[in-house]
Amino acid sequence: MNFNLSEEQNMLKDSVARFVQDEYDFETRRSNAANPLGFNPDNWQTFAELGWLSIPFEEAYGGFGGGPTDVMAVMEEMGKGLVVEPFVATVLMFGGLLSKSDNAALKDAHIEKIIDGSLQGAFAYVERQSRFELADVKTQAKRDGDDFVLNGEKTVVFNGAAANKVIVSARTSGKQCDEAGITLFLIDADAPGVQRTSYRLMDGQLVANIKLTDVRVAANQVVGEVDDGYKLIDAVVSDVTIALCAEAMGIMQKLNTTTIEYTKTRQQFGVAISSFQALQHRMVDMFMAGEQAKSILYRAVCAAESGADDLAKNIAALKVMIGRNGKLIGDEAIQLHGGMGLTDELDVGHYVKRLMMINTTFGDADYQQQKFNRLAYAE
Amino acid sequence: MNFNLSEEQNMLKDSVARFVQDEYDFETRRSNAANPLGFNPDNWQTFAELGWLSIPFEEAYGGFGGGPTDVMAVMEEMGKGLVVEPFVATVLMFGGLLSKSDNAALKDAHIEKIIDGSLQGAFAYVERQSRFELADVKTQAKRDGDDFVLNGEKTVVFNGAAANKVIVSARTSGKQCDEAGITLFLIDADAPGVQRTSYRLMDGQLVANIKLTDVRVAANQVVGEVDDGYKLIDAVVSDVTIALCAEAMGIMQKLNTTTIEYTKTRQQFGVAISSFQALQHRMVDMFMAGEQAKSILYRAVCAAESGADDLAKNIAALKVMIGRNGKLIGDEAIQLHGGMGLTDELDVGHYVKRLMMINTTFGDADYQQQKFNRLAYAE
Amino acid sequence: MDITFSAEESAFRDQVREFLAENWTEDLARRIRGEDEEFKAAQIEWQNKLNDKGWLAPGWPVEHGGVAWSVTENFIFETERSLAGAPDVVPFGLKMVAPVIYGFGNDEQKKRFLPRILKSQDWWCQGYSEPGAGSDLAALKTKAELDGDDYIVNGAKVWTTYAQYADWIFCLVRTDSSGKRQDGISFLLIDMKSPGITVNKISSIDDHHSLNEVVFDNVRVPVANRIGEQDKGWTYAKALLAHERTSIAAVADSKRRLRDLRKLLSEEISGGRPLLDDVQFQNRLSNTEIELMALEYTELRVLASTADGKGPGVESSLLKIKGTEIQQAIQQMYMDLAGYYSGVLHGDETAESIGHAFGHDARKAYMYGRAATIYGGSNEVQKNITAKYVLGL
Amino acid sequence: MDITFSAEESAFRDQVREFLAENWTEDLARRIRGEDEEFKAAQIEWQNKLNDKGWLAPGWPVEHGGVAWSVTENFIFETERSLAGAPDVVPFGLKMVAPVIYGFGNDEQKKRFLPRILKSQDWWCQGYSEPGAGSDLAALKTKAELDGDDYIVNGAKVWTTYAQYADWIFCLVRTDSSGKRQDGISFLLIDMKSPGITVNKISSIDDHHSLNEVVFDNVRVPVANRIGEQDKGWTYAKALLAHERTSIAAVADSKRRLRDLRKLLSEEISGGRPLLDDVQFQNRLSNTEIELMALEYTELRVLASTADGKGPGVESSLLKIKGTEIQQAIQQMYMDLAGYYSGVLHGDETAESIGHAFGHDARKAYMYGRAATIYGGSNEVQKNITAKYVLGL
Repeated sequence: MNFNLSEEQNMLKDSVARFVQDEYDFETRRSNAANPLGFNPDNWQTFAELGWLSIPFEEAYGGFGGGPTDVMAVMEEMGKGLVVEPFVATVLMFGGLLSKSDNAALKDAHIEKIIDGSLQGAFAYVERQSRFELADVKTQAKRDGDDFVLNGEKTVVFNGAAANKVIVSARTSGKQCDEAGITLFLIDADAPGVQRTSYRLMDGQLVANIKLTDVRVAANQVVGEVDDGYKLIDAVVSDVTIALCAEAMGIMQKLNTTTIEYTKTRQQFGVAISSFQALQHRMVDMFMAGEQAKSILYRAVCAAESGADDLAKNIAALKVMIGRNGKLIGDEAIQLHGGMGLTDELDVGHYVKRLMMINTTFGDADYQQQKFNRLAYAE
Repeated sequence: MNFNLSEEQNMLKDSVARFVQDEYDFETRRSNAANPLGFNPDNWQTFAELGWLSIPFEEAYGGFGGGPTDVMAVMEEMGKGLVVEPFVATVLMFGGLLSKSDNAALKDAHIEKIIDGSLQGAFAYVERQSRFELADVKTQAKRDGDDFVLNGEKTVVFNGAAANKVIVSARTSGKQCDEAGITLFLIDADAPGVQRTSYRLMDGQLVANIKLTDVRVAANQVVGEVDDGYKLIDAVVSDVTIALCAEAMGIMQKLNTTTIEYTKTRQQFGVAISSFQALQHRMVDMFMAGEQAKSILYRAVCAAESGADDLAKNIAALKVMIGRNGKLIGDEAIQLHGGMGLTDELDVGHYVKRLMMINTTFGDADYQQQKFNRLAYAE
Repeated sequence: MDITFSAEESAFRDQVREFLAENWTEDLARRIRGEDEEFKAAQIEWQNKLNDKGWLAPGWPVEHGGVAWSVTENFIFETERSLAGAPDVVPFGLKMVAPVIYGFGNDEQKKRFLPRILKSQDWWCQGYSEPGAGSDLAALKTKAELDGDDYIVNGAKVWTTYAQYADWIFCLVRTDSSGKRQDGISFLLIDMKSPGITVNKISSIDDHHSLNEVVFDNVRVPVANRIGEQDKGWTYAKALLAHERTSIAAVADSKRRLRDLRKLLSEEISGGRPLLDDVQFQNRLSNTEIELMALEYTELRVLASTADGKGPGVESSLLKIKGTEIQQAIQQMYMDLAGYYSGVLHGDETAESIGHAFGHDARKAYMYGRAATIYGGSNEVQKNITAKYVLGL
Repeated sequence: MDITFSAEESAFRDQVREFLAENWTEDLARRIRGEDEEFKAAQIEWQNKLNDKGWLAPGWPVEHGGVAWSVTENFIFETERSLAGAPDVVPFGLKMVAPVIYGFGNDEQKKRFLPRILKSQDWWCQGYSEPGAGSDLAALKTKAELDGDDYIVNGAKVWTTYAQYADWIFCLVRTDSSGKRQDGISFLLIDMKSPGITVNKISSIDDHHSLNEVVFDNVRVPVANRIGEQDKGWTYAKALLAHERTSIAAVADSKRRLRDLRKLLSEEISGGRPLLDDVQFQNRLSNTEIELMALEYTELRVLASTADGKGPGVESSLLKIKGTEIQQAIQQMYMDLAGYYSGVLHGDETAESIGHAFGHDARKAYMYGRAATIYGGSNEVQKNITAKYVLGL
């Protein structure tokens, strides 16, 4: 039993930490996010050169062959820097779907480009009505000769504005909320009939609604099996959930340190407010919330590494705790910063907003708790 | 709009307060509870002489004709004294069922005796399986000529050990959990076929399980209408819930004052622990919990006085808040008393235990919240 | 114990409903949700309608144009007003500086300022907090030095809401640094057009401009604009703080927000069922609704016990703490209901083009709502006050 | 990052399960739930079975009869032990005084006391807290004055668990009142049969006798029974406190309690449905289970990081706080599950005659459980420690 990173993993973690340290101070981050793409393309090239974009991919496709622990190491540091470059959307989601599929042609065609940084991808799974139900898919795909014709709208697509290629979940059979009958299609972002409306989320990322009107997709552009896309979605969402929680972990640590430091400098009633016992105990609660979140993250990563059969339960538990403890830490960080916590120029509010978006992604704490309940208590 | 007691109500409240002050110090209370009856019969006579036993009854039956506010005034003070005499069981529950029924003969025969203190009553509504469902009644009553024959077992009957007469809910028709088909029977506690097992609850009261084997009851001993007893039960439980919450209110106030006083005298690390800001803020939370509970009690009492149509919703809300805030205050009272809070000789633990039993009675906070949800949000 | 309305009170409620039906129009509601000048104009238009009716200034002395409502009438008006979705008045003039002026100002000042406040001809803002003096108000450093018939004011105020619209600012300034911190503070009324005043926008986490920094660089303020005695400003300001805390509780507005939330929950479908049927969400709703049902009566108890008009005292801390906790719980539920859309910033798009009606507004309300537990004396300070003055700790 | 068991570790787990299946019998379980002498005898019987197997004293130096388990082996044993429902050893001798004796005692003391502790021939209790010194341990006043080769001990200790069974008590006593409060404290081993010792029962809110007051009236204690140097007792005792806090967390026992609770919930019917189907109760269960899943790994992280045997440091405060919060949350759920029966005191009746299996025990556990957040350094003190030594506040 050990909770240590391998030497290789430590080096990886350090390289991300160093990048954030040297290239990603808060003002730079602000301008990166302000870029029309939603991130800084030069940074993306740096990621490619540093080999980060290859982490989760098999060696066979030029990947680093990394596992959950490697991804955690990277994401935790990216969280501390509030990195806006779409590592999750392009590498973990888009790339994850491809590498989990058994479609060699599609892998050959794209994974290399992801790794060298020349391809931006996105996964379009949300619909206006779907809320957090991954299987709630109204977008229709009808066979027409060797093609499929897609109609419908996907919303809040992460990296949807910058993506060259998009994997879209669409219904080829079954009812609106059936897990069976969902198929994944790889489409060009500028294919005829694709119309994008892009907008920003509070955490700075640029997303898009993607309207599909009679979009033709060749059958060989199906990722995974026809009607059987849900299996892939579920597997990738599990991986990405752990990754996002690792990012949140880094953010919580950052907020805790920042808050402690601030209370030591902020004077009220003639003393540093860090000397007020009531605030001390609340910062202890923040600390405990962070430590507990780290523990359950480690638990989920260990379960993923060993392919434990209660992995799904562990991931639901992780997402619940990241959501709840993240809220506690975020609320307290702003409150203890007082008026300063309300300003846009301070980074605290931005970390909190990112935590909030992570909580929402793939289902908030309440949603995940009901999932946990089903897994744990359903007779 | 006013939240004041009438002069008459203030006098009533003061008389109970004075009784507790003069006749009910904690050691006396201990011996009163230790009495084989579960209370001190001399006190009961005093209650009769002071007219308290007549409070809720109509003038026509020699009662004082008091309403929810009068009962609240009395119960709040009884709560402060942890009075064990069965005012609730005999006067409010047993007496309440009688006076809400339209059975003049039964009223004539018993209300007078309740008022003069010569009759102890109880209401047997709980069954082993029923949990908090008042309509979950398995005890059977079969017609046999002019009689009914009762078989079954009622459990945790308040004042069941001392009661001379017991009103029993039994099923005359319908399925186990139907509201229709429940009938209330007035029986002698020592009637043939009645077997009592009595035991104590942690709050000091003596209760009983009552086993009924072929117990014959004359049809004229039916309280209310055959098959229509639930209406009465529901009405009385509403009244008694408000009364118990008023008692809880008095207990919370007592616990808050006691805790504040203790922290001012208890020295640790060379100072009174009341000077620790973290504890101060927690005592403020206790205070706010008490004030909020008082407000929602007043709200429910006002709704009862005016017969508001959202009375049921107000009572559910009241019971939820009394349960939750009572737990917060009880937990903190023990915690802030430290080791002393764990001793039986200190009164704190006893107040907490009574709060816990009040929370459970008629359904705990969780149960009442689901009732509130049904009343408030069912489409 | 009696909360039933008298015939007169019921009649008054009908009157209020009628007034709102006539004057709180769709169009006005739309414009008041707008930005900057559109908002300002609409807000003033609304206040003028109230003033024409004579309902703008409850609590003010009648001789100055106030209306003498009973606690119940005030409760009725506030309830109906917010259930109709109509906004409260901007408090800085009507609720904050006016009581100080008619309470402690001289006749000259009353004549000069009160009528213009009633007619919403002057937009006021509040100059209390400073970079180094937040909840610890008495630590303020902005200095006013006497120079002939003027004070020369130097320093800075922060978190000044709506300073960008303001014609006047009422300030606490230090006129004497010897002695206790609460002493040596004076209460000045300052014309925002005075030379030497700069207003700097503070961008805040709600991506909306309401907060500002107001910098004073040798600003001349006539001694005639000082309220009461020099160095006694703290005592005048203190009287206001309780008022402020009470109004921050905003019980009636939370009732409306909960009612609207309930409707949205019944329309949002998750896994084929309306979210309102979700026990977990029902419990969050009722946790908040029950606290609010209690707080409504706590407020009534406080008001009833202070019906002499003196206004609430330390109990107002409880109202402020609970009221703001409830507001934030409601804001959180709107966010969780919005799901992915809770992050939406409209930018060049609109609710229609993005396809979600309230996500953008929910985020704004949530983010702006973080301030409620901080301003008006942070909730931590409210607890200190309660511990000391109510519990005697 | 790896938690999978090696082949050896899996084999060890099977060994533990086998041992428990053979030695933790129904009959022993029944007697250990008994009162007074029956409990004491059964507890000793159980500890002797562990000792015969050589598993009684993990962490002890092997030369003294300890067993050198890895963090993982220790985790495996504790998990299996508590899932089987077997109790922990009584800590006072084996886990609390023994480490002090083999850590700081002289050879004479080691030879004299350690073997008898291993054989459970001496029942120990802990003499730390005093009426005036609870969480503030260093305020203790019990005095020991040198008189020839003896100390004369006067004073009183409180909250002494199982003193009524004890043959020996280890005490912190004041041997010097000048200087810092932590100085001048000595660590004495005192024979409970010494003249001048009185044990007074403290009735506690769980209506069960575990707590006592131990009064010392001119009790003679040979200097030979002092651990280490005079006036240095605090440093020896401190080493223990972290140990104590860690074991109070009792993660493995909470896992069993949750598992059993889940079963009871599936059997309790409310309104025709098992209570386990109730979303509200499910959420309370999962709130606690998720915290526990995390705490289990927090404990492993702490143990792994201190596998050098030095034992945990300040991180143990977190384990104590969270562990006891979880225990109390579980106790509360048992109470709420029991409903009306959560109040039951058996008295002359039994679970059978009253008709409820666990109400009486749930109440006992709940009431006794109140102590967990108070003893071993109250959770408030744990937060102070964490704030100071972990967060540097």
